[in-house]
Amino acid sequence: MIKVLYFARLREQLEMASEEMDSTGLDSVNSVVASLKDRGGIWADVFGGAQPVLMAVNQEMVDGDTAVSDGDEVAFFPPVTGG
Amino acid sequence: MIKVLYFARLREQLEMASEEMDSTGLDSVNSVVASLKDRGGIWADVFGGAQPVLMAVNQEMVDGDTAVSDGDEVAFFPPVTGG
Amino acid sequence: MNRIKVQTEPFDIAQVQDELRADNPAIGAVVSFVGLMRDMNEGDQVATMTLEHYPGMTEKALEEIVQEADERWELMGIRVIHRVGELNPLDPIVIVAVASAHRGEAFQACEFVIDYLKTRAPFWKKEKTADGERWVDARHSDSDAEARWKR
Amino acid sequence: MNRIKVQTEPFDIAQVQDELRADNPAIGAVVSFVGLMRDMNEGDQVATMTLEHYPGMTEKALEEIVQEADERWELMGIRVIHRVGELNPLDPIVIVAVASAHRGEAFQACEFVIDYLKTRAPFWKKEKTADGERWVDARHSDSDAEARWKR
Repeated sequence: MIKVLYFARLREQLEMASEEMDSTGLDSVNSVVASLKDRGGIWADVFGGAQPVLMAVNQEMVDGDTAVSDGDEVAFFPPVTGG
Repeated sequence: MIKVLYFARLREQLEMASEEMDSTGLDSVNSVVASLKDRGGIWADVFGGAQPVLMAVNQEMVDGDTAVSDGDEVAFFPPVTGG
Repeated sequence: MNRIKVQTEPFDIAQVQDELRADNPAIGAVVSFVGLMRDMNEGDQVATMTLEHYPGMTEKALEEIVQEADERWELMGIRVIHRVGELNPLDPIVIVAVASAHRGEAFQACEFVIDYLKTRAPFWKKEKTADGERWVDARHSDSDAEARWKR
Repeated sequence: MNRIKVQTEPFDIAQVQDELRADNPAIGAVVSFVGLMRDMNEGDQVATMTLEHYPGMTEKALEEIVQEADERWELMGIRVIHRVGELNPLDPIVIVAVASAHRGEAFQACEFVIDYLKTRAPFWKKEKTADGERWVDARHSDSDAEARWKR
Protein backbone atom coordinates (compact mmCIF):
# COMPACT_ATOMS: atom_id res chain seq x y z
CA MET A 1 0.00 0.00 0.00
CA ILE A 2 0.99 3.59 -0.58
CA LYS A 3 -0.14 6.25 1.86
CA VAL A 4 -1.30 9.36 0.03
CA LEU A 5 -1.75 12.70 1.78
CA TYR A 6 -3.42 15.93 0.60
CA PHE A 7 -2.86 19.33 2.16
CA ALA A 8 -4.37 22.80 2.25
CA ARG A 9 -6.40 23.84 -0.80
CA LEU A 10 -6.04 20.35 -2.32
CA ARG A 11 -7.39 18.68 0.79
CA GLU A 12 -10.42 20.95 0.69
CA GLN A 13 -11.01 20.54 -3.05
CA LEU A 14 -10.74 16.75 -2.86
CA GLU A 15 -12.51 16.59 0.49
CA MET A 16 -9.89 14.10 1.57
CA ALA A 17 -6.87 14.37 3.88
CA SER A 18 -5.37 10.94 3.29
CA GLU A 19 -5.98 7.55 1.79
CA GLU A 20 -4.27 4.21 1.22
CA MET A 21 -3.74 3.15 -2.40
CA ASP A 22 -2.85 -0.29 -3.67
CA SER A 23 0.70 0.04 -5.01
CA THR A 24 0.10 -2.42 -7.87
CA GLY A 25 0.99 -0.71 -11.15
CA LEU A 26 2.27 2.44 -9.41
CA ASP A 27 6.01 2.83 -9.98
CA SER A 28 6.47 6.61 -9.99
CA VAL A 29 4.80 9.72 -8.65
CA ASN A 30 3.59 10.41 -12.18
CA SER A 31 1.80 7.07 -12.25
CA VAL A 32 0.07 7.95 -8.98
CA VAL A 33 -0.98 11.29 -10.47
CA ALA A 34 -2.31 9.55 -13.61
CA SER A 35 -4.32 7.14 -11.51
CA LEU A 36 -5.81 9.97 -9.45
CA LYS A 37 -6.65 11.99 -12.53
CA ASP A 38 -8.49 8.97 -13.96
CA ARG A 39 -11.01 9.24 -11.15
CA GLY A 40 -12.52 12.14 -13.11
CA GLY A 41 -14.53 15.05 -11.70
CA ILE A 42 -12.64 17.23 -9.23
CA TRP A 43 -9.72 14.75 -9.35
CA ALA A 44 -9.24 15.38 -13.05
CA ASP A 45 -9.38 19.14 -12.38
CA VAL A 46 -6.86 19.11 -9.54
CA PHE A 47 -4.40 16.76 -11.21
CA GLY A 48 -5.03 17.89 -14.81
CA GLY A 49 -2.15 20.36 -14.78
CA ALA A 50 -4.14 23.59 -14.60
CA GLN A 51 -3.21 24.30 -11.01
CA PRO A 52 0.28 23.96 -9.56
CA VAL A 53 0.66 20.82 -7.44
CA LEU A 54 3.82 20.04 -5.49
CA MET A 55 4.78 16.48 -4.62
CA ALA A 56 6.70 14.79 -1.83
CA VAL A 57 7.76 11.20 -1.30
CA ASN A 58 8.58 10.18 2.25
CA GLN A 59 8.53 13.85 3.24
CA GLU A 60 11.05 15.02 0.64
CA MET A 61 9.97 17.38 -2.13
CA VAL A 62 10.41 15.52 -5.48
CA ASP A 63 9.43 15.72 -9.12
CA GLY A 64 7.08 13.37 -10.95
CA ASP A 65 9.77 10.99 -12.21
CA THR A 66 10.62 9.89 -8.67
CA ALA A 67 10.02 6.19 -8.01
CA VAL A 68 7.47 5.07 -5.45
CA SER A 69 7.13 1.66 -3.90
CA ASP A 70 5.05 -0.21 -1.37
CA GLY A 71 5.08 1.48 2.04
CA ASP A 72 5.94 4.94 0.76
CA GLU A 73 4.22 8.10 1.90
CA VAL A 74 3.29 10.31 -1.06
CA ALA A 75 1.93 13.83 -0.54
CA PHE A 76 0.34 16.43 -2.82
CA PHE A 77 -0.02 20.09 -1.94
CA PRO A 78 -0.08 23.63 -3.35
CA PRO A 79 2.99 25.89 -3.45
CA VAL A 80 3.94 26.66 0.13
CA THR A 81 3.19 30.00 1.79
CA GLY A 82 4.84 29.91 5.22
CA GLY A 83 7.21 32.36 6.84
CA MET B 1 39.22 81.15 17.19
CA ILE B 2 38.93 77.59 15.90
CA LYS B 3 38.23 74.81 18.34
CA VAL B 4 40.37 71.76 17.59
CA LEU B 5 39.58 68.32 19.03
CA TYR B 6 41.68 65.14 19.08
CA PHE B 7 40.30 61.67 19.70
CA ALA B 8 41.43 58.17 20.60
CA ARG B 9 44.99 57.26 19.62
CA LEU B 10 45.68 60.83 18.41
CA ARG B 11 44.57 62.31 21.72
CA GLU B 12 46.95 59.98 23.54
CA GLN B 13 49.87 60.57 21.18
CA LEU B 14 49.46 64.36 21.32
CA GLU B 15 48.56 64.32 25.01
CA MET B 16 45.85 66.81 24.21
CA ALA B 17 42.07 66.47 23.91
CA SER B 18 41.27 69.96 22.64
CA GLU B 19 42.66 73.42 22.10
CA GLU B 20 41.70 76.81 20.70
CA MET B 21 43.68 78.05 17.71
CA ASP B 22 43.79 81.56 16.35
CA SER B 23 42.05 81.37 12.97
CA THR B 24 44.32 83.93 11.35
CA GLY B 25 45.89 82.41 8.26
CA LEU B 26 43.83 79.23 8.54
CA ASP B 27 41.43 78.93 5.62
CA SER B 28 41.15 75.15 5.11
CA VAL B 29 41.58 71.94 7.06
CA ASN B 30 44.84 71.42 5.18
CA SER B 31 46.17 74.72 6.49
CA VAL B 32 45.28 73.64 10.05
CA VAL B 33 47.13 70.36 9.46
CA ALA B 34 50.17 72.23 8.09
CA SER B 35 50.23 74.50 11.10
CA LEU B 36 50.02 71.55 13.51
CA LYS B 37 52.75 69.68 11.66
CA ASP B 38 55.02 72.72 11.97
CA ARG B 39 55.04 72.25 15.72
CA GLY B 40 57.53 69.42 15.12
CA GLY B 41 58.13 66.41 17.36
CA ILE B 42 55.13 64.15 17.82
CA TRP B 43 52.98 66.68 15.93
CA ALA B 44 55.08 66.24 12.82
CA ASP B 45 54.81 62.46 13.22
CA VAL B 46 51.06 62.39 13.66
CA PHE B 47 50.28 64.88 10.89
CA GLY B 48 53.14 63.91 8.59
CA GLY B 49 51.04 61.50 6.56
CA ALA B 50 52.47 58.22 7.84
CA GLN B 51 49.41 57.35 9.87
CA PRO B 52 45.81 57.70 8.65
CA VAL B 53 44.06 60.73 10.13
CA LEU B 54 40.39 61.48 9.52
CA MET B 55 39.04 65.01 9.72
CA ALA B 56 35.71 66.59 10.60
CA VAL B 57 34.50 70.19 10.47
CA ASN B 58 31.52 71.02 12.63
CA GLN B 59 30.96 67.32 13.22
CA GLU B 60 30.82 66.33 9.55
CA MET B 61 33.52 64.09 8.09
CA VAL B 62 35.38 66.11 5.39
CA ASP B 63 38.54 66.09 3.32
CA GLY B 64 41.47 68.48 3.66
CA ASP B 65 40.24 70.96 1.03
CA THR B 66 37.27 71.90 3.15
CA ALA B 67 37.17 75.55 4.23
CA VAL B 68 37.35 76.50 7.89
CA SER B 69 36.50 79.81 9.45
CA ASP B 70 36.36 81.51 12.79
CA GLY B 71 34.11 79.67 15.25
CA ASP B 72 34.38 76.29 13.53
CA GLU B 73 34.97 73.05 15.37
CA VAL B 74 37.66 70.96 13.68
CA ALA B 75 38.40 67.40 14.79
CA PHE B 76 41.16 64.89 14.02
CA PHE B 77 40.92 61.18 14.74
CA PRO B 78 41.96 57.73 13.53
CA PRO B 79 39.76 55.52 11.31
CA VAL B 80 36.69 54.59 13.31
CA THR B 81 36.20 51.16 14.88
CA GLY B 82 32.71 51.13 16.35
CA GLY B 83 29.92 48.66 15.88
CA MET C 1 19.41 22.08 22.01
CA ASN C 2 16.83 21.88 19.20
CA ARG C 3 17.64 24.19 16.38
CA ILE C 4 14.16 24.14 14.86
CA LYS C 5 10.69 24.06 16.33
CA VAL C 6 7.12 24.11 15.02
CA GLN C 7 4.57 25.11 17.63
CA THR C 8 1.12 26.56 18.17
CA GLU C 9 2.17 28.69 21.18
CA PRO C 10 3.75 32.13 20.78
CA PHE C 11 7.54 32.20 21.10
CA ASP C 12 9.68 34.54 23.17
CA ILE C 13 11.85 36.56 20.77
CA ALA C 14 14.23 37.70 23.50
CA GLN C 15 14.69 34.21 24.87
CA VAL C 16 15.54 32.77 21.47
CA GLN C 17 18.24 35.37 20.90
CA ASP C 18 19.56 35.14 24.47
CA GLU C 19 19.88 31.34 24.33
CA LEU C 20 21.61 31.54 20.99
CA ARG C 21 24.41 33.78 22.19
CA ALA C 22 24.60 32.59 25.79
CA ASP C 23 28.05 31.82 27.12
CA ASN C 24 29.91 31.88 23.83
CA PRO C 25 32.26 34.88 23.86
CA ALA C 26 33.46 34.02 20.34
CA ILE C 27 30.12 35.21 18.93
CA GLY C 28 30.40 38.73 17.50
CA ALA C 29 27.10 39.00 15.63
CA VAL C 30 23.51 37.86 16.02
CA VAL C 31 21.16 38.59 13.14
CA SER C 32 17.51 37.78 13.51
CA PHE C 33 14.46 37.96 11.32
CA VAL C 34 10.96 38.03 12.74
CA GLY C 35 8.03 37.62 10.33
CA LEU C 36 4.81 39.14 11.61
CA MET C 37 1.20 38.77 10.58
CA ARG C 38 0.03 41.83 8.68
CA ASP C 39 -3.56 43.03 8.75
CA MET C 40 -3.65 43.65 4.98
CA ASN C 41 -3.03 41.32 2.04
CA GLU C 42 -3.67 42.00 -1.62
CA GLY C 43 -5.64 45.09 -0.69
CA ASP C 44 -7.99 43.39 1.76
CA GLN C 45 -8.25 43.68 5.51
CA VAL C 46 -7.34 40.36 7.12
CA ALA C 47 -9.00 39.48 10.43
CA THR C 48 -7.29 36.21 11.34
CA MET C 49 -5.14 33.56 9.72
CA THR C 50 -4.75 29.82 10.08
CA LEU C 51 -1.43 28.15 9.37
CA GLU C 52 -1.55 24.54 8.26
CA HIS C 53 1.55 22.37 7.87
CA TYR C 54 2.67 18.84 7.06
CA PRO C 55 3.81 17.42 10.40
CA GLY C 56 6.99 15.45 10.03
CA MET C 57 7.97 16.87 6.66
CA THR C 58 8.00 20.42 8.06
CA GLU C 59 10.59 19.57 10.70
CA LYS C 60 12.63 17.61 8.14
CA ALA C 61 12.56 20.48 5.65
CA LEU C 62 13.56 23.05 8.28
CA GLU C 63 16.40 20.82 9.52
CA GLU C 64 17.71 20.47 5.97
CA ILE C 65 17.61 24.21 5.36
CA VAL C 66 19.43 24.91 8.62
CA GLN C 67 21.95 22.19 7.83
CA GLU C 68 22.65 23.70 4.43
CA ALA C 69 23.17 27.16 5.96
CA ASP C 70 25.58 25.60 8.43
CA GLU C 71 27.57 24.09 5.57
CA ARG C 72 27.64 27.26 3.48
CA TRP C 73 28.72 29.69 6.20
CA GLU C 74 30.84 29.68 9.36
CA LEU C 75 28.14 29.89 11.98
CA MET C 76 27.97 29.58 15.73
CA GLY C 77 24.29 28.76 16.08
CA ILE C 78 20.92 28.90 14.32
CA ARG C 79 17.38 28.83 15.65
CA VAL C 80 14.16 28.64 13.67
CA ILE C 81 10.74 28.67 15.32
CA HIS C 82 7.58 28.71 13.22
CA ARG C 83 4.07 28.94 14.56
CA VAL C 84 1.07 27.03 13.21
CA GLY C 85 -2.64 27.24 13.97
CA GLU C 86 -4.66 30.39 14.55
CA LEU C 87 -2.88 33.76 14.27
CA ASN C 88 -3.92 37.39 14.56
CA PRO C 89 -2.48 40.61 13.11
CA LEU C 90 0.70 41.72 14.94
CA ASP C 91 1.47 38.11 15.94
CA PRO C 92 5.02 36.92 15.23
CA ILE C 93 4.79 33.97 12.81
CA VAL C 94 8.41 32.94 12.50
CA ILE C 95 11.81 33.78 13.92
CA VAL C 96 15.15 32.94 12.33
CA ALA C 97 18.17 33.85 14.47
CA VAL C 98 21.78 33.25 13.45
CA ALA C 99 25.02 33.76 15.41
CA SER C 100 28.52 34.03 13.98
CA ALA C 101 31.90 35.57 14.69
CA HIS C 102 31.47 38.26 12.03
CA ARG C 103 28.32 39.92 10.75
CA GLY C 104 28.54 39.08 7.03
CA GLU C 105 27.95 35.37 7.58
CA ALA C 106 25.07 35.92 10.00
CA PHE C 107 23.26 38.30 7.63
CA GLN C 108 23.62 36.00 4.65
CA ALA C 109 22.69 32.82 6.48
CA CYS C 110 19.64 34.43 8.11
CA GLU C 111 18.28 35.68 4.80
CA PHE C 112 19.10 32.35 3.13
CA VAL C 113 17.14 30.40 5.76
CA ILE C 114 14.01 32.54 5.52
CA ASP C 115 14.18 32.60 1.70
CA TYR C 116 14.41 28.81 1.56
CA LEU C 117 11.78 28.36 4.25
CA LYS C 118 9.35 30.45 2.19
CA THR C 119 9.59 28.13 -0.82
CA ARG C 120 10.55 24.74 0.67
CA ALA C 121 8.90 24.26 4.05
CA PRO C 122 5.34 22.87 3.84
CA PHE C 123 3.29 25.59 5.49
CA TRP C 124 0.09 27.05 4.06
CA LYS C 125 -1.71 30.20 5.12
CA LYS C 126 -5.46 30.62 4.98
CA GLU C 127 -6.78 34.04 5.81
CA LYS C 128 -10.17 35.33 6.86
CA THR C 129 -11.38 38.58 5.30
CA ALA C 130 -14.78 40.27 5.23
CA ASP C 131 -15.52 38.13 2.12
CA GLY C 132 -14.80 34.85 3.90
CA GLU C 133 -11.82 32.50 3.98
CA ARG C 134 -9.19 32.12 1.27
CA TRP C 135 -5.88 30.38 0.77
CA VAL C 136 -2.94 32.71 0.36
CA ASP C 137 -1.21 32.40 -3.01
CA ALA C 138 2.52 31.83 -3.29
CA ARG C 139 4.49 34.90 -4.39
CA HIS C 140 6.79 35.05 -7.39
CA SER C 141 9.06 37.33 -5.38
CA ASP C 142 9.68 34.40 -3.00
CA SER C 143 10.84 32.12 -5.83
CA ASP C 144 13.06 34.92 -7.07
CA ALA C 145 14.52 35.35 -3.59
CA GLU C 146 15.24 31.63 -3.35
CA ALA C 147 16.82 31.54 -6.81
CA ARG C 148 19.51 34.03 -5.72
CA TRP C 149 21.09 31.32 -3.55
CA LYS C 150 21.27 28.60 -6.22
CA ARG C 151 24.71 27.30 -6.99
CA MET D 1 10.60 58.43 19.65
CA ASN D 2 14.37 58.72 19.27
CA ARG D 3 15.65 56.55 16.48
CA ILE D 4 19.25 56.60 17.66
CA LYS D 5 20.86 56.56 21.06
CA VAL D 6 24.41 56.49 22.45
CA GLN D 7 24.59 55.33 26.04
CA THR D 8 26.86 53.78 28.66
CA GLU D 9 24.12 51.54 30.11
CA PRO D 10 23.26 48.15 28.61
CA PHE D 11 20.21 48.14 26.32
CA ASP D 12 17.28 45.76 26.35
CA ILE D 13 17.29 43.88 23.03
CA ALA D 14 13.72 42.66 23.44
CA GLN D 15 12.38 46.09 24.32
CA VAL D 16 13.99 47.70 21.27
CA GLN D 17 12.37 45.20 18.94
CA ASP D 18 9.03 45.27 20.74
CA GLU D 19 8.81 49.07 20.61
CA LEU D 20 9.73 49.04 16.96
CA ARG D 21 6.86 46.81 15.89
CA ALA D 22 4.33 47.84 18.52
CA ASP D 23 0.85 48.58 17.27
CA ASN D 24 1.64 48.71 13.56
CA PRO D 25 -0.10 45.76 11.89
CA ALA D 26 1.33 46.80 8.50
CA ILE D 27 4.78 45.62 9.59
CA GLY D 28 5.58 42.20 8.19
CA ALA D 29 9.30 41.95 8.96
CA VAL D 30 11.70 43.01 11.68
CA VAL D 31 15.38 42.37 11.05
CA SER D 32 17.86 43.08 13.80
CA PHE D 33 21.60 42.97 14.16
CA VAL D 34 23.29 42.76 17.55
CA GLY D 35 27.05 43.25 17.70
CA LEU D 36 28.66 41.61 20.71
CA MET D 37 32.03 41.97 22.36
CA ARG D 38 34.23 38.96 21.57
CA ASP D 39 36.89 37.68 23.97
CA MET D 40 39.47 37.25 21.18
CA ASN D 41 40.90 39.72 18.68
CA GLU D 42 43.84 39.20 16.34
CA GLY D 43 44.76 36.04 18.19
CA ASP D 44 44.85 37.58 21.67
CA GLN D 45 42.56 37.13 24.63
CA VAL D 46 40.76 40.38 25.38
CA ALA D 47 39.79 41.07 28.99
CA THR D 48 37.85 44.33 28.69
CA MET D 49 37.27 47.08 26.18
CA THR D 50 36.66 50.81 26.35
CA LEU D 51 34.62 52.57 23.70
CA GLU D 52 35.38 56.22 23.12
CA HIS D 53 33.28 58.46 20.88
CA TYR D 54 32.91 62.04 19.69
CA PRO D 55 29.82 63.33 21.51
CA GLY D 56 27.64 65.38 19.20
CA MET D 57 29.17 64.12 15.99
CA THR D 58 28.29 60.53 16.84
CA GLU D 59 24.60 61.30 17.13
CA LYS D 60 24.72 63.40 13.97
CA ALA D 61 26.48 60.65 12.00
CA LEU D 62 24.02 57.99 13.18
CA GLU D 63 21.04 60.19 12.33
CA GLU D 64 22.41 60.75 8.84
CA ILE D 65 22.95 57.03 8.27
CA VAL D 66 19.44 56.21 9.46
CA GLN D 67 18.05 59.02 7.33
CA GLU D 68 19.79 57.68 4.25
CA ALA D 69 18.46 54.17 4.89
CA ASP D 70 14.98 55.66 5.21
CA GLU D 71 15.37 57.34 1.84
CA ARG D 72 16.76 54.27 0.08
CA TRP D 73 14.18 51.73 1.27
CA GLU D 74 10.50 51.63 2.22
CA LEU D 75 10.79 51.25 5.97
CA MET D 76 8.42 51.38 8.91
CA GLY D 77 10.93 52.11 11.63
CA ILE D 78 14.62 51.98 12.55
CA ARG D 79 16.38 51.93 15.91
CA VAL D 80 20.11 52.16 16.57
CA ILE D 81 21.57 51.99 20.06
CA HIS D 82 25.35 52.00 20.58
CA ARG D 83 27.09 51.63 23.90
CA VAL D 84 30.18 53.55 24.96
CA GLY D 85 32.47 53.25 27.98
CA GLU D 86 33.66 50.03 29.60
CA LEU D 87 32.56 46.72 28.05
CA ASN D 88 33.22 43.05 28.79
CA PRO D 89 33.15 39.94 26.60
CA LEU D 90 29.58 38.80 25.81
CA ASP D 91 28.27 42.37 26.22
CA PRO D 92 26.07 43.66 23.40
CA ILE D 93 27.79 46.71 21.88
CA VAL D 94 25.27 47.81 19.29
CA ILE D 95 21.79 46.97 18.06
CA VAL D 96 20.32 47.94 14.68
CA ALA D 97 16.66 47.00 14.26
CA VAL D 98 14.62 47.70 11.12
CA ALA D 99 10.93 47.16 10.41
CA SER D 100 9.25 47.03 7.01
CA ALA D 101 6.28 45.52 5.23
CA HIS D 102 8.41 42.93 3.40
CA ARG D 103 11.66 41.28 4.46
CA GLY D 104 13.94 42.30 1.58
CA GLU D 105 13.93 45.98 2.55
CA ALA D 106 14.50 45.26 6.24
CA PHE D 107 17.47 42.96 5.56
CA GLN D 108 19.13 45.41 3.20
CA ALA D 109 18.56 48.49 5.34
CA CYS D 110 19.78 46.74 8.50
CA GLU D 111 23.02 45.62 6.86
CA PHE D 112 23.47 49.04 5.23
CA VAL D 113 23.15 50.83 8.58
CA ILE D 114 25.68 48.65 10.38
CA ASP D 115 28.09 48.77 7.42
CA TYR D 116 27.95 52.57 7.34
CA LEU D 117 28.13 52.84 11.11
CA LYS D 118 31.34 50.81 11.08
CA THR D 119 33.12 53.27 8.78
CA ARG D 120 31.35 56.61 9.42
CA ALA D 121 30.35 56.89 13.06
CA PRO D 122 33.12 58.23 15.33
CA PHE D 123 33.61 55.38 17.81
CA TRP D 124 36.99 53.94 18.78
CA LYS D 125 37.69 50.71 20.61
CA LYS D 126 40.59 50.24 22.99
CA GLU D 127 41.09 46.75 24.32
CA LYS D 128 42.95 45.38 27.29
CA THR D 129 44.93 42.18 26.78
CA ALA D 130 47.58 40.43 28.91
CA ASP D 131 50.14 42.68 27.18
CA GLY D 132 48.38 45.89 28.18
CA GLU D 133 46.06 48.29 26.36
CA ARG D 134 45.88 48.83 22.60
CA TRP D 135 43.69 50.67 20.12
CA VAL D 136 41.80 48.41 17.75
CA ASP D 137 42.75 48.90 14.10
CA ALA D 138 40.12 49.56 11.44
CA ARG D 139 39.44 46.58 9.18
CA HIS D 140 39.71 46.60 5.42
CA SER D 141 36.71 44.28 5.31
CA ASP D 142 34.63 47.10 6.80
CA SER D 143 35.59 49.53 4.04
CA ASP D 144 34.79 46.84 1.50
CA ALA D 145 31.41 46.27 3.12
CA GLU D 146 30.65 49.99 3.00
CA ALA D 147 31.77 50.27 -0.63
CA ARG D 148 29.08 47.79 -1.74
CA TRP D 149 26.42 50.41 -1.02
CA LYS D 150 28.01 53.25 -2.97
CA ARG D 151 25.93 54.68 -5.78
